[in-house]
Amino acid sequence: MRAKAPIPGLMVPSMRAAVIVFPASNCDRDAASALEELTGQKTQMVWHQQNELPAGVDLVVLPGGFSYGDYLRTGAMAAHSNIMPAVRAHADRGGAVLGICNGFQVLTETHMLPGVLMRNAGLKFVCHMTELVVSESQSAFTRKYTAGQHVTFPVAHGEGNYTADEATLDRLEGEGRVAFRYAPGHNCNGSMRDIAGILSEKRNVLGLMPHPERVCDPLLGGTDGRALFQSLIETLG
Amino acid sequence: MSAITPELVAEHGLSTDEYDRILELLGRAPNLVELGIFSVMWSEHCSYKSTRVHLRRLPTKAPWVIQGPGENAGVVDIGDGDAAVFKMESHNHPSFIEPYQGAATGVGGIMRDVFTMGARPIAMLNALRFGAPQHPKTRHLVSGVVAGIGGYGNCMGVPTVGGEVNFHPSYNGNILVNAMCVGLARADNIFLSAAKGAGNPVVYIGSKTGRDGIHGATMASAEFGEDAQEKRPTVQVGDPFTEKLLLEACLELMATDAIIAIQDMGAAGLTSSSAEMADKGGSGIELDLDKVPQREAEMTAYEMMLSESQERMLAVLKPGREKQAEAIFKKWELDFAVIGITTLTDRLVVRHKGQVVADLPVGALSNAAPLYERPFERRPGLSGVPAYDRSRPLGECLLRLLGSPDLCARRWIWEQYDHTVMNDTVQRPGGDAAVVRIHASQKGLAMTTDVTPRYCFADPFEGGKQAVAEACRNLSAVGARPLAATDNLNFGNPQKPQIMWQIVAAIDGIAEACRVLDCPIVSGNCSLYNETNGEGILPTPTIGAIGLLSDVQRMASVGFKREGDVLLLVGQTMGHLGQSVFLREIEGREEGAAPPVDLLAERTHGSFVRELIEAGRVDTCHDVGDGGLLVAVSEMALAGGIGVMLAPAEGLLGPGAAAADAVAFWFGEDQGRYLLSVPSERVDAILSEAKRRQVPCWPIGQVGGEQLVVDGTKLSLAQLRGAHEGWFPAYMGASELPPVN
Amino acid sequence: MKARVFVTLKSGVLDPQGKAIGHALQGLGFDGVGEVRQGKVIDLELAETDAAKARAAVRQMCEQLLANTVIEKYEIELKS
Amino acid sequence: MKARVFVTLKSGVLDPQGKAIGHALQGLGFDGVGEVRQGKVIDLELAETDAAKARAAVRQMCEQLLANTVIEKYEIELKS
Ligand SMILES: Nc1ncnc2c1ncn2[C@@H]1O[C@H](COP(=O)(O)OP(=O)(O)O)[C@@H](O)[C@H]1O
Ligand SMILES: [Mg+2]
Repeated sequence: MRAKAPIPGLMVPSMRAAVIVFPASNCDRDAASALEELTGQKTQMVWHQQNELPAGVDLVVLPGGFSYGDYLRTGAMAAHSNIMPAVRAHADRGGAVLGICNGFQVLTETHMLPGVLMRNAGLKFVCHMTELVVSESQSAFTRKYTAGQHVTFPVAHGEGNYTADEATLDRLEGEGRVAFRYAPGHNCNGSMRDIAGILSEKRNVLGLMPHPERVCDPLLGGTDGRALFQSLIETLG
Repeated sequence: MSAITPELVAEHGLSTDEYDRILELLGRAPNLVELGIFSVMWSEHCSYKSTRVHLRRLPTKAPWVIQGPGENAGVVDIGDGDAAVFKMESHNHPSFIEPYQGAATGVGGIMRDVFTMGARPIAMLNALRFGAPQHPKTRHLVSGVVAGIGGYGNCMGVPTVGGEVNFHPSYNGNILVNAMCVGLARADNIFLSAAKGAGNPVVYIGSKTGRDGIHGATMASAEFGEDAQEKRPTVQVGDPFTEKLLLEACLELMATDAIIAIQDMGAAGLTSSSAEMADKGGSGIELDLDKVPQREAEMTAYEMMLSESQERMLAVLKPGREKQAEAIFKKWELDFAVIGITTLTDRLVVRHKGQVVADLPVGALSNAAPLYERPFERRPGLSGVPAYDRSRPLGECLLRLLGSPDLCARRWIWEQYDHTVMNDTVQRPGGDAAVVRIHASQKGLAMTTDVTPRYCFADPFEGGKQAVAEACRNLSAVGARPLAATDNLNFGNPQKPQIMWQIVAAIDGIAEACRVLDCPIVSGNCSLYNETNGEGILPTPTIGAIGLLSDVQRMASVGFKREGDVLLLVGQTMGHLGQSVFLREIEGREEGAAPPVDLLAERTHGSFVRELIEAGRVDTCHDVGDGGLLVAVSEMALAGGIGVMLAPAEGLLGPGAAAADAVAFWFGEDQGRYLLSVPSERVDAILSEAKRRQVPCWPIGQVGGEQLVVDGTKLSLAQLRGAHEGWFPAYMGASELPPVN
Repeated sequence: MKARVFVTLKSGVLDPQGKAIGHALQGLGFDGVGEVRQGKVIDLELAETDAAKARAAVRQMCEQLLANTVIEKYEIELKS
Repeated sequence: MKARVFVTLKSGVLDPQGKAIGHALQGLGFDGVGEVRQGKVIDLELAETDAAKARAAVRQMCEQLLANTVIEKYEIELKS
């Protein structure tokens, strides 16, 4: 990968990020380059067979893709990878974990986040820009957004239909853990209560179906995703 | 081993003459394994026996061409040490039999062709032709093919960024699925398939071998009959997960210097990959089938040699590098086995259970394969100016055209494809050409697939020209310089002189256009015998072309961007309605001459437009294609969400055109035309430059408002959008089948 | 009447899912797992009360929709 | 020994796929089809010959991997 200078005018951040690579992850590079562009620092790529995270990592990203071909259930096999105990331990220590798309599916399969992501209600893969509402700005991931703000991120998934029992949903809402919702009329997969992304109890784990890393460059159709990474940089840097 | 009977020979798709030739070459009768090997190597699919003599007429060279036809994919230099590697391939028959898996494995196959050259795939396109929408099978085929393409490509993490779709009854029993892959490599690290040198290990990588698609290669060359349903061969099932691992593992191995040659196992898997590698390297190969990783018990030599199991590669390594390579494939959890060695002889020797089961001269399989100059029957192109109703109301016609199966929006399709993964898609589906940025650079590759089968039917020569011209036009319209093309020639039975003429004339048309437009053919694929019960498909020589943008910031797109812009029309309008969509959809007839293609005009108009875009003077451009001017204008309005007031000057219908009439002006399909939307203060300079370069160019309207206004007719954007976006979801919404998996 | 339909890949047809599941089970330390194949099970509630008629109808459903008979086979189980 | 595992959605969990199949069957003219649910069937070959041990092992496989017990239930059938 050719090196790219960080965006001028940004503070020099020191957040260190690692992206986990599962077999058939395919947004790993996208996440890494979005992070590199914003932090100006090399992102560590961590192979799923490793047992430990690199020392000093602040943020662990579980990227999008089709880990293990999405066979059996999305995220099911990746949840049992060698690296996952280390990711869980990192989260237990309060470290930040961001699961995007397939990464979100892995997080639910490990029960680091509640609920499941079922097949899209329309039964088809959907790839398009989607309007979201930031429902919660009180988190390391969303502090640079304002609550209620509308943002546009792309979705690209076949199984993003967020499903949980009523009690779980009530609890998520009651505790302010629904980070992103599909804006009215934009629920592209049938998710309950329009949920697009949720936080863990300790608010240091975020899983979301839409792809913030694909909207960090104006040439790609927007920059609404930047604030998510900048929130992390500000918090963890 | 069983004796070779005439029936057995016929079942292998070999003619008696061909079999006699085998006897002569060998000086003995082949055994069954050898017969199987000959049958696939001499099939139309592998040997191009009907087309080879004609394909030689295609221009294949240019200073920027690194690798022309003959390898797994073509390679062109795109500067800074980067190379673009691309090819298109058909998976027509398998997709008709099993649309999901057929299309999926088509995608997998073309990707392997590209990454076997050392390139990482960066974009996919798909050119699809289905039967009439009302045909009972069509909806199921559309749904399965689209799901299959998405299922494989999405999992691979390669964006599917473009393509085309047509519906026509001639494809009722014979759909076309042409997939194109574009990859990125370093120009100094391209891998070829020549197994040079003796004593080098031959290694097998990827998935295990099963009894998949045995006879696939011969099937791809056989005409369908009524009983196609019964004779269903085992179709291959794709495993994109394994392919993704194979891709990463191959690229990792390619970063070492362990490889001498590598080739994917496509049609006729082990047979064609080993024979072709030996042939190109001028060496022999010995294979030991006992070492081949096998999925099923008791596989015979015949089955292993002819299996078309997917996600497999064959490589020749430098001696002593086996361990290093094996470690890489172990890491990616793929099968790896040394299954043979290259030799000094010119023979392909196959052993199984200690016996030699085949021993053939490599040359007999390749060079000595039959080559036919099949007779063809020259036929002049259709002619005549069709009659039509000149008083048709424009607005009503426009709405019907925008909502017709061939012109309506393809959103239903491309939204099932991940078209933004890899973070470089700077122009998404829906425009003229897709544009993919070269990662972490300013450069971009534009890509498109084009052909207008109804023109090719009316006049294969003009139609061949038109396919290339339209591809180049789509590239120029985004501001890219056309670099090179790949051709996927889909035709009926070449043993019929009328069909052979279509092939010969289309190739001549393509060749001439490629020459004039400086766009050599660097790879291609032929799919013949696309017939059902003796009825051929419309001749469909699909052209896939790529172009280069030096700065993706200066790229044009189709949507109107500013109120107040002036809409300029580039190119001559003659009101050509022969073979137009208007004639078919509104008048209910398919007749007349195909629109003539003036290649020199294409060239000048193309450079004029492209240079304006490159100079940053134009950012909004659309070529005028199917459906004509009014359809193209509507597409610009819809993409930008801004209306337009059309007011062309009198007399824009060119000299020689029939009496000026609105229908011909707005719906004629004259070639070589573009629409530009330009801020008013730039118009004069552009017009005078056009004049200086002798490019016809006129203002025809002004951008603004929320309506399209033409000749006193007003249509709201919402009305246009309803028509354009409505057809596909409504048609597919009535789907009787949920997606396959 | 209830019908349960099993739709599985014909033998010999590659089953990428089954393969991956087998692999994953091995990785989890389950020894002695041989071939794994994955299929679909479809449960239907039927108004029909006659078993023979129900079976015939379900067979038709399989041929027309539930199974992709190019690569899949099916079995039908009825329970009343 | 062979094991067949059925993984199906717990009752109450919405099954869009089953619904789509039901809808499609109706569209094809099959009357009297009530609720349709789709699940998975996983066939395993096991080296284990003791039924009780085999069942215990398969139950573990289900809990750990084959089913997501948040929404799915499973049944195990053994055949020797
Ligand atoms: N099968 C497909 N997959 C992806 N994109 C498609 C497909 N078919 C058409 N498109 C896209 O829809 C747009 C319109 O297609 P088309 O009318 O064929 O364009 P043009 O007339 O410029 O060649 C293009 O951007 C094309 O890439
Ligand atoms: Mg175009």
